[in-house]
Amino acid sequence: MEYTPRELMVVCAARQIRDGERVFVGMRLPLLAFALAKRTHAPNCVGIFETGLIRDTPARELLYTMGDAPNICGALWATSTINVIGLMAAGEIELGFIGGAEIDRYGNLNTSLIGNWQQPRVRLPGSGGGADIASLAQRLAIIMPHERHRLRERVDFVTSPGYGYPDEQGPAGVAWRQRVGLPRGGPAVLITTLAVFTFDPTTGEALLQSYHPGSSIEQVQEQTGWPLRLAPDCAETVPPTPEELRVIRECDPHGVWTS
Amino acid sequence: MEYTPRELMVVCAARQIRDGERVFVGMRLPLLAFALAKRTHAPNCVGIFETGLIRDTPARELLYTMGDAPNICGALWATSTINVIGLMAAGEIELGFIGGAEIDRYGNLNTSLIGNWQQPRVRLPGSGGGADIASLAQRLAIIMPHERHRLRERVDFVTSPGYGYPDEQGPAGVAWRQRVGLPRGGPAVLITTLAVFTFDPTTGEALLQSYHPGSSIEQVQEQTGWPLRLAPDCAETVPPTPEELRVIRECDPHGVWTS
Amino acid sequence: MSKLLSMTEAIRRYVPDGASVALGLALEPCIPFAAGHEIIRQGRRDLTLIGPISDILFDQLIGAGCVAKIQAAWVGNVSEGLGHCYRRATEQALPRSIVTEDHSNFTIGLALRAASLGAPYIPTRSLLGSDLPRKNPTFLQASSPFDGSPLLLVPALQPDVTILHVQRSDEDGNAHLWGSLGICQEAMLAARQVIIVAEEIVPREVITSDPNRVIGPSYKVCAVVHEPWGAHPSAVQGYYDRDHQFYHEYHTRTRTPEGFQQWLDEWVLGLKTRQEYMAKLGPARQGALGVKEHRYAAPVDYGY
Amino acid sequence: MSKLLSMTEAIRRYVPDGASVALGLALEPCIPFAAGHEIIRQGRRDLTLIGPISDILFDQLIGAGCVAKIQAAWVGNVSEGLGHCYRRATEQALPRSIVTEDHSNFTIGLALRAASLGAPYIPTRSLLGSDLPRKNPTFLQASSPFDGSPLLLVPALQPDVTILHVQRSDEDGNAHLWGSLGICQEAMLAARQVIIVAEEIVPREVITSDPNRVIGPSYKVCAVVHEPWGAHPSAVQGYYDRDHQFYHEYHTRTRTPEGFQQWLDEWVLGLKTRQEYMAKLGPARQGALGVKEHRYAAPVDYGY
Repeated sequence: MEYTPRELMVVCAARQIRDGERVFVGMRLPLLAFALAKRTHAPNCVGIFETGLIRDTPARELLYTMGDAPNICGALWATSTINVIGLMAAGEIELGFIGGAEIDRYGNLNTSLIGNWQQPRVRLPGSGGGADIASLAQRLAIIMPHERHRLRERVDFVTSPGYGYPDEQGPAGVAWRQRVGLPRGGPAVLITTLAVFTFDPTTGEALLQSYHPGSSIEQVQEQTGWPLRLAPDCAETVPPTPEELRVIRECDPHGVWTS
Repeated sequence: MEYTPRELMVVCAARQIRDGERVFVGMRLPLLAFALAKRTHAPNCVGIFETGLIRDTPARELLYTMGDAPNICGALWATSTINVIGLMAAGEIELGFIGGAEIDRYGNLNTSLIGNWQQPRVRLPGSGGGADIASLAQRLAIIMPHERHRLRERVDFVTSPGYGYPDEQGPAGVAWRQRVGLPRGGPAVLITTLAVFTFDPTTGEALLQSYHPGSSIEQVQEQTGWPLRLAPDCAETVPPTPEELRVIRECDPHGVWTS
Repeated sequence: MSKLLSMTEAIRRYVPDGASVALGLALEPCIPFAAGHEIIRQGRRDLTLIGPISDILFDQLIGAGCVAKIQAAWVGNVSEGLGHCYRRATEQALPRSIVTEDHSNFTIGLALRAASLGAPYIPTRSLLGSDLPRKNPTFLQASSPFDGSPLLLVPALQPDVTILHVQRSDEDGNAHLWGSLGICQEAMLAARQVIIVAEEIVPREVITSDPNRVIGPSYKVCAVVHEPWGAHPSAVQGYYDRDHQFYHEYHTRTRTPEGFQQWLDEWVLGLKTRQEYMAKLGPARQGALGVKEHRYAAPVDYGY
Repeated sequence: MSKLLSMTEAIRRYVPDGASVALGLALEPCIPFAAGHEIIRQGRRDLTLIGPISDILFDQLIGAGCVAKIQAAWVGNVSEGLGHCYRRATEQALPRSIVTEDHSNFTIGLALRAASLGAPYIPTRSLLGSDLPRKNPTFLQASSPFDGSPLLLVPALQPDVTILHVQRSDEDGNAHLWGSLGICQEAMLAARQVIIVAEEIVPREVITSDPNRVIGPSYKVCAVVHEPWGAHPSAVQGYYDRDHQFYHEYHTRTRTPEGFQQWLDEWVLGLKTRQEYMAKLGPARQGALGVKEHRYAAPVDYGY
């Protein structure tokens, strides 16, 4: 069955959601991933949205923004933004999704600016809730287009902390997060248009976990700004099942987010 | 016209409310004082209740507690306790009312315990919102029965800070409040069953402002645990007007709080 | 998934000896008396009670010997004054000694708010110069790192379980609360687990029709108990009024330990369930407290 | 006392040059576009804009040269991506340079929450290790006085004026807001003054029938503006849907300064009032965005 790169990304994202988990859902593809997981392997997952919403059912219509009217109707709770991010700060959210313009080998994300801090070449929109999700969720899933200028050795600005950097006080990874005072978390997975990466928590480095059907390790390396390290069980990404594709296309029949 | 001591106290309390002010209303007599002020000289005052309410009309029935159903109906806002005390912390509440079991010459109030801190002779209920009101309102009005064991040279425990005490760093009064870090405020008036005291903000000391009809300076002194200082214009308390009494009796027809 | 349990079962499972329990959080209304009475009947011990102004439920739990520690702003009888059991416990260690960590209404709310935000503490200028910070060892006085001014740091407080009495809930614990709110939401968000006691169990659609009125996330709810009149003698807006006379009788009858024990036997230990309690209260008294005039909220359209 | 004013008068009186203005606080819905457009028409200068995720209203105010500083978590076009005017201002100082103090959604909410509690700051562990605290000079990194752990201290932020678009208000500014709330309440409580823009002006009794739904204290409200469709192209739950196409067109047309100027002439400067704007939008488009299916909240009884 044919599918688009974004459909595969939605499938990979949905597979990160375990049944019963509380998931901080971001915009666009994560909205679809939540809906897909909910209707397949994770019927008891709960979605939290930074506009102040909690849902245990997907919205009945395609969402352009998480504050759209269909996302309010049927919500279990509609409250203040700091109430829901507060739950995450208190450690109650298992998984968070974010995107980014740039990422580096340690999973640090940049959505703030490219170039010089004071006089940036490109000013990006900023954190939104991204830096909060990266700081506070128990596990982080990152979704991005895979282009060489986006997957860099080191980002110009760390908006959303991943596993930091090695420095005189110790390595990157979980140790770095503890050093700077982050309470938990760190990137669990990076899902791109070409591949899926996991992370080695002791070094903080991205590991190529799988390359998408039609891609290859070589092609992924070509589009990645750091020398790849492979996960021991690196393999081809398991493609979407017909059932997964059917659900995605029910949610986004016109391919607004997945074409 | 005959009136009870408590009716006079309600009248004295109501007179503290200026038109248009935001008033943090306590239990019992202040509930009546708010209603009286509202219906007489301060039609635009607004009442704030620590259960999380704002009203600009008195409740249509007598209240036993500020959380009673008639106090909710007709409220302008029913919200969280910390939202309304937060407004006071931010400096937005002009006047607050509290009561107390004990007070001293510097307006420090005790509602916590009598005797030894670790093994008190009498354990009182505690602060409630009293310490917050005393700390955070722009002006504080205190209402108490006048008995010698209640108006003491020094209280056993300062629950709600008044003007503190003179110490090696300076005098009591506004200077003390600044020293300890209180953002504003201090007792403006103490209304008792026998008298009305105001306070000298530079020394923090209570001044006998007026003695109630039927009482006298001597009688007040007898029931007061510190040597009285008189306000320059100390005089007899202006008795309730018939109109004031009429309104109070409409609000509390059976004398639940005023008999 | 239904979380409906009997009160007996909910208390047995989720309020163990030694637990910290937040209750009576709406201040005077919606006090979960039925839950408190079941705690007493099950002989729970060494509890820490957390609350703002707490009314006579705290006094009863203290008198029954369930309590080791109080973290609250006020303990007594709101419309009558002192709480006799609280006095006996703190003055004479009867039936046992209790530790009190005194708060104000603001600081207990801030402590729960801090926990709800995952913040280790919230700073305030309230209570500076009061003796409360000197007596309560959980507070810390410090200077502001911004301008050096004195501050009171109120540390986050996370109850093991928060018990909330609400007007209506679905079986999963999605609940509507209205009227006086006090620090109910802060205590729900701060808690590890929540027991919802509801006047009515309603279909999920009733709750989701108005998600702004929901008190907090149902994933925190471990038990939902259907207990009509479970907050008597406190009020529940739209359901029944406060029974002022009941507070007065309690105040009068509990002046002595013997009087308290008789009261407890009569109203708690001698009754197995809330149904028996309500039968004892009688239909006339219920009728007198019931709603005389409905006052419905203006319609709100969530449509699109 | 009625505080009803025209939008022109409300902006003239309460949004002076140099003011700090919080708006767009419900995130994507209820953005006060009509108020923003009037600010542009009156040529206001040197404003500080405060918000969480901010949608294209911030971009428009920046492009029109009204803004000196941004204190926000995100500036762009939520459904389309980047904001072209924001990029031109920050990259090329066109039409002028602006200062940006970057927040996250949590920290901007905490900053307003701190102000609402009279707290000088609220500590958090969010953003530790991020470069945001290094770039935003208002943040302070410090150790917890309780356990020495690293903390980010988010200082209180008090807007001069908060502009809220709501479903309904009375003439005094007692207002009901429902649906997505974002950080509206925090921003209202933190602000020195508040402008309420309402779809409907209703009698006081409609508001007081449901005091739990009121967004904040009306004594803070300096002006109430009756402006139906005043939030278009954002959504207002129960009134109209989000006009996604409008955001797309804005994104496409504003890629160049000339394109932005044409768009601004057409949709803001060339129109005197919101009525003219709505006439230009046309009844067909309004109809397409209107409510197709009403979904009323379940009844709530405040009676006793």
